[in-house]
Amino acid sequence: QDGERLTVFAAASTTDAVTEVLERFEAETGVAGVASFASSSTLARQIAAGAPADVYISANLSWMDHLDARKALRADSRLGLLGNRLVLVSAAGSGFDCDPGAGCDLAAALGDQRLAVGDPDHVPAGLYTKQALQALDQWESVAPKLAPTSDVRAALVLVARGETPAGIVYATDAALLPELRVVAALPAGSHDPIVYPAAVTAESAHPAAADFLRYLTGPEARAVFARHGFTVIAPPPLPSG
Amino acid sequence: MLEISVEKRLGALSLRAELNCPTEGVVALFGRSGAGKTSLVNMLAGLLRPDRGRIALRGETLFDSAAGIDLPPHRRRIGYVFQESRLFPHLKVRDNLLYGWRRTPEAERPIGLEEVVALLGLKDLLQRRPGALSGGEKQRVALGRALLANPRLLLMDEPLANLDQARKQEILPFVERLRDELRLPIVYVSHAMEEIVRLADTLVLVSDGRVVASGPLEELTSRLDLRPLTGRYEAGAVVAATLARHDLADDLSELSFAGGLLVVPRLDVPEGTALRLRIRARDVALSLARPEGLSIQNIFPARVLDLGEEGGAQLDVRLDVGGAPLWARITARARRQLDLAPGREVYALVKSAAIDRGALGRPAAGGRFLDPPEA
Amino acid sequence: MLEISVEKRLGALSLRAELNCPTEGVVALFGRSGAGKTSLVNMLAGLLRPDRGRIALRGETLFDSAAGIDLPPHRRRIGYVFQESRLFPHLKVRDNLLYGWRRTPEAERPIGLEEVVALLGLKDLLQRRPGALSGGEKQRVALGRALLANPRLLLMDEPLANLDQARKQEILPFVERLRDELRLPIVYVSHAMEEIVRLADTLVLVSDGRVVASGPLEELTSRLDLRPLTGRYEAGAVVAATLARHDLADDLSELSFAGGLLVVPRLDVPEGTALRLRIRARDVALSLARPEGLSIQNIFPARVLDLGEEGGAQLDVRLDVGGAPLWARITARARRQLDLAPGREVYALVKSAAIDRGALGRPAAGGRFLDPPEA
Amino acid sequence: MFDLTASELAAIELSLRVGLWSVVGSLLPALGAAWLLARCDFPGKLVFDGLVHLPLVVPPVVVGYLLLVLLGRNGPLGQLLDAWFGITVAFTWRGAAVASAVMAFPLMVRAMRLSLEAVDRKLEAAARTLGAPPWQVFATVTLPLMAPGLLTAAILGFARSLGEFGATITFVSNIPGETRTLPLALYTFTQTPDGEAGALRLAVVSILLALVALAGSELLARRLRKRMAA
Amino acid sequence: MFDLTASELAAIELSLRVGLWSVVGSLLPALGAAWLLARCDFPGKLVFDGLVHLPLVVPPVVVGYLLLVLLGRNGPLGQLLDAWFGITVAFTWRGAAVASAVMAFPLMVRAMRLSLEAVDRKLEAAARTLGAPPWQVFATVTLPLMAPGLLTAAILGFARSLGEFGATITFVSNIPGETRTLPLALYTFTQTPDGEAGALRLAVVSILLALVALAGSELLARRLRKRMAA
Ligand SMILES: Nc1ncnc2c1ncn2[C@@H]1O[C@H](COP(=O)(O)OP(=O)(O)OP(=O)(O)O)[C@@H](O)[C@H]1O
Ligand SMILES: Nc1ncnc2c1ncn2[C@@H]1O[C@H](COP(=O)(O)OP(=O)(O)OP(=O)(O)O)[C@@H](O)[C@H]1O
Ligand code: MOO
Ligand SMILES: [Mg+2]
Ligand SMILES: [Mg+2]
Repeated sequence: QDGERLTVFAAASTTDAVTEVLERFEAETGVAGVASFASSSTLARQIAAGAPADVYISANLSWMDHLDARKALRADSRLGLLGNRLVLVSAAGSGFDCDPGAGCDLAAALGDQRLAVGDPDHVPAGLYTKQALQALDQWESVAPKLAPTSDVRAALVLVARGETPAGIVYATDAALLPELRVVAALPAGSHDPIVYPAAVTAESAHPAAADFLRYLTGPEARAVFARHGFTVIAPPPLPSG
Repeated sequence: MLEISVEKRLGALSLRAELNCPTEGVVALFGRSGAGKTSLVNMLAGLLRPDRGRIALRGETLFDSAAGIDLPPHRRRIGYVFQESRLFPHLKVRDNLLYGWRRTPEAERPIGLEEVVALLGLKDLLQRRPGALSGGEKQRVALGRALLANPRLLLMDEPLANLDQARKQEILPFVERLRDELRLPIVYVSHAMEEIVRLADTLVLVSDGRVVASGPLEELTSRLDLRPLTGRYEAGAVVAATLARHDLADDLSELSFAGGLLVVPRLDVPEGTALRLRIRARDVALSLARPEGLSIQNIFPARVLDLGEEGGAQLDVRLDVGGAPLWARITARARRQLDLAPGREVYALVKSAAIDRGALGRPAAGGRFLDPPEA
Repeated sequence: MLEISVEKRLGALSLRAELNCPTEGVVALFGRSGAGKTSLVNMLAGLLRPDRGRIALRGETLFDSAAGIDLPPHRRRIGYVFQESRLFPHLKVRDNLLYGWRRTPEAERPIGLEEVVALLGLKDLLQRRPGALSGGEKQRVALGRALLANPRLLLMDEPLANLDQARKQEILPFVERLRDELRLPIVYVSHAMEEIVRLADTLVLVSDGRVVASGPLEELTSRLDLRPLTGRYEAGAVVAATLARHDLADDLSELSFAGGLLVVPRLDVPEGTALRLRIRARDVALSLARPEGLSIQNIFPARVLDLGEEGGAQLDVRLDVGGAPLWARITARARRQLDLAPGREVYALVKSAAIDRGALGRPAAGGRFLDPPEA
Repeated sequence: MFDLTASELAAIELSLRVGLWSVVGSLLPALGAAWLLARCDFPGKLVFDGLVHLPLVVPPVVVGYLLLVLLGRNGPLGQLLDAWFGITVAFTWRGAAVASAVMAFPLMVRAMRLSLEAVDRKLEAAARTLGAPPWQVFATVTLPLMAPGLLTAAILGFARSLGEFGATITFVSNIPGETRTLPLALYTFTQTPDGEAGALRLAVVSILLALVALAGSELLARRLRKRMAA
Repeated sequence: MFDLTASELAAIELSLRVGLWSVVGSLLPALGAAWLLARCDFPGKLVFDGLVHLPLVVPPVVVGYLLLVLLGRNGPLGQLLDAWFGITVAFTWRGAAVASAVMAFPLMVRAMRLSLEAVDRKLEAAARTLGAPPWQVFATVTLPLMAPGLLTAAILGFARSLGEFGATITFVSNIPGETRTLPLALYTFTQTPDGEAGALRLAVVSILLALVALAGSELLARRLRKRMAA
């Protein structure tokens, strides 16, 4: 069956978008596909252990590098697929307001409360947040007030429930919960560009794997990703043939 | 006075017991397995709640369904010695003994640890754990534990059933001491007629959840209509006697009773002690003339009072021996041969060897009261 | 022949037993609690492994530490009836009964379910679960279950200890039937001398992990030196007799034995039946002249053979009654008064009422062998 | 609320299958471990007891990772299984069952051990004197007497399996129709906007399933016990 | 390998503290639940039994989420706790202890219930006839007799706490020094490509801790039992 179904391992934060893209791909090409969503690290380890994945979409450069170094990716298939932005969110009804990019002292705005973020030790969104706050010279003051979570979703829940007055997440994540309000976007230049890389795995024998990777950069997929808040940074595919 | 009038549905058995009996000495409950003895005793202790009825002890109502009274077990001051001893395995013997004592107001502690330890011979056991005791030792500790809680009534539910003969003999004298020295009223459940005969003053026969009969032990055990319940265990007469003299040469004791001097193997009590003797009907033979040259030592002139129901091979003859009662069991054929009839003068032959310690009971002599005697 | 020579350390007790006894009839193990009876029986069954020694049954070695033989319990074909019955609670009575039978090769099934059901009166119980049985019923089922496994020897470890008198009386006849009708050799452990006397042919006295004495029951119970172990339970003589005649009018039976005719309350066996009577020493009195007008029915001319050890209030006199042995227990004083000495002619007075069913044993008459008799 | 979609139904079906097989598959090993712990004395018993408890003590993700290392396609045991029996557990529902089984193992062993310790060894001795060799004693006496405990162990294992998330997703990933069990489907819902309702629905379903299983087993165990005692 | 860093030592210390308090804090409620299940009959007992088992059945993350909803700053119970006692559990080690306690609850109740059911009620009756009112009977007879079971429950709870991950991270997040317990620190290691060595180190530490606790309790329980039986 694995030979027939295209299996995509995709970072959990892309769940919605990738599911939709897969459906469209199937509608267009007749190739059925399934996706396994988990944290990028889990998926990377599984691919390293021989998981039957054809395509890997990671939210995390280092895990893609990890697989690259182990020759677990099909040579030259890797591409930087998606981009994202960091935003400061708060609960819809809260009065929290602060734009660190505009010089607002985030630590002061938090008071004795905490800031929900992906764990800056390993969650990509957290790593970028740390870079941004360092660039904005606020890291020292905010670091002791973090509530680091294991995935973005958990951070969102904290904010939505008012456990923390604010959180820093990807723009795409902010859409997950309707109870959230984007307070401010962090300056794009304050951190490395956010990149979701994608690649075909070395073990993949599926004839459509490369096609799917190419499809991801195509116009239909671009539209879907855009609708979910991603920017597609990969260049559109060359006309095939 | 102990008044019981209760009803209780227990699985297939519907217990419905009426009982009024004195709370002096030992009241024995006897009946076959499943008759409801334990259930009855549990109701007394407050461990089992009757469906309906009333229980009163010395005028105090312990339970009354109509009046909505149900004194909880820990306020009844009724001691309980169970068949399985139920010592607390996590406490040393000493702490087991003191468990109830510590919960008794100081003013109401008639006896202390030392006394009970001395009474029951527990000195060497105090620091041990129940797990390291033999069955007999366990029961002695359980007895002591119950005593130290200052009960006004002691329940004993087949306390010796799990013990072998030797252990039984080890415990019985202690129970007798409670009865005689502490004058503690005891309700004693047993299957073993020999224990009951040795200990009890009052017998309560329980059958199928009913109290079938209750009254003085001697009376009930000699009632022929109750024989199916009391068992083949021999009827007999109880005779009050005093230890007149020890005959050290022959190792005998002479007991004086209304009918004369009775000779028995030497008893370990001082001269002058008042005793209660049980002489079983089957150990008494009759003779028309005073026999000579017989090994039987005890020969008393007697008058036939009446003769028991006939219809079997044997019958019991009630005798008057100088004012004391005596029973003799003889065959119907012997009755015919001797032409026995009420009023006839005969000789009663009592084999001394047939009087054993088990037939001895000492009426309470002195001793202290754990509770004021009944009004 | 049952040969045991084992050593085993058991906590504080070091068991070291030597025993050779016939495997016919009932071998009773008697001894106080903790003496090692159960341990001994468990070794026989293979449930407890001796540290050293040898056990052989009818020439077959079951265990031999030197030879490295240890037949596992399921290959020993030794039935075992435990004190607590140990019925399988998840199986109906019927399946309990058949548990061992199904594991016996067809050729070696001497009896079937119907037979055992009839023998033990289990018909109404077959579809019930053990939980719904009374104690007596449980033991009957346990007995049947052991029988159906076709044992060549049956062990019974205090099988009646947990039962009341009535239940005991309910079971004992069944054990007698095994002994008499099936001729199944039985090793019977009991504390109750009355059971042992009723059932056993051979008595083994166990004390402190040692076999102190073993031999015919009558011999051991009348040996004065063993009295501390056998207990005060009366010594007596065992007499072979035949039921001569029933006297329906007086409801008596006359038994003929070497000494003459003995009259007892009517027995429920046909005339001509061979019987074994036990006459306790304490129920026999002596007279120098033939007494007249006495209620005692059984009076036999006898010759004094010898007199037991003196030193107490009482002593036992061994008599010869027309060739049969008889014991009389009298006081030392009576002995002096009657001037008894070996060779003296006297009359032995046996109170008929003192001979009860418990003193009766039928020597095995007919019946089938579960196993070929010993070579 | 209970209009379950096809993929939700698939997750439920899968969870039931995984739970069932994880219980079935671990019954024997758990019984063996319980036997060793209850009946045998051997050097290292305490360590063995500790090992049995490992899945309780270590975070599920770590257990999943260890399983991946051992039983993955390239793992030593995984390769053996493949070569000898042609069984692949990695990234299949079988693997999910293995993960559940491992996580439930300590609970099952514990329940079985207790019930084994409660079996009256005197009844076993009785069976031996009736001619039953040891294995028959086990099959006809010990096992039936343990029945309530076995039942408890099975249901406990099944219930635990219904909640197993970390080890499963780490070991066999989150592949719809193959390894996306109820808890994984629930997780996936939480990763999508508007997934709340779906997540709640699945949470309720899994709680109901577990309650039914627990209550059913409790009632059955009571019956079994009563039958043996009454 | 056992050169633990300061932050790892902090995680270990924290885990021990959390484990200890989670056990201490849940002893009484677990005892109460065990009592209800073992000794009382009431309508809805099966449902109550099911509720007690919930944390076993539901994915830990869901439990963490529920805790957040109930005990968070804005949760109804959380606000009560804050207003009445000034206690904040959200984002504190206390919250981690609560999460552990909840996850361990079913195991502890189970162990206590079994030991409570094994207490001979005849001994309690005996104590009553000796003048002890019910609460004294409980304190002086029931509880001491349950001791081995209580010990087992405590250690089981502690061991479970050493492995608790999902509920903790969801409820109180992963704050170094405050809520980053051993499993969370371990998890953090597993999330970085070169974290294996650190993960392994911490896994070994937590296994050792659990083994020591389990073995110690086993030995102690054996002693207790022997003292009471011998
Ligand atoms: N809780 C109960 N539920 C149902 N039946 C009960 C209960 N308690 C006792 N019984 C039944 O009531 C009857 C009387 O029991 P009880 O224990 O009082 O008898 P007993 O005379 O003490 O018997 P034994 O001599 O065997 O101790 C028995 O048939 C028993 O099965
Ligand atoms: N497994 C064991 N470990 C230690 N001691 C034991 C063991 N089994 C038996 N004993 C001890 O060996 C002695 C003999 O026990 P056994 O059960 O054989 O005696 P018994 O004669 O059958 O006693 P009872 O009449 O009470 O049944 C006892 O003191 C007992 O405590
Ligand atoms: O999608 Mo991630 O790897 O949980 O940030
Ligand atoms: Mg009773
Ligand atoms: Mg024994």
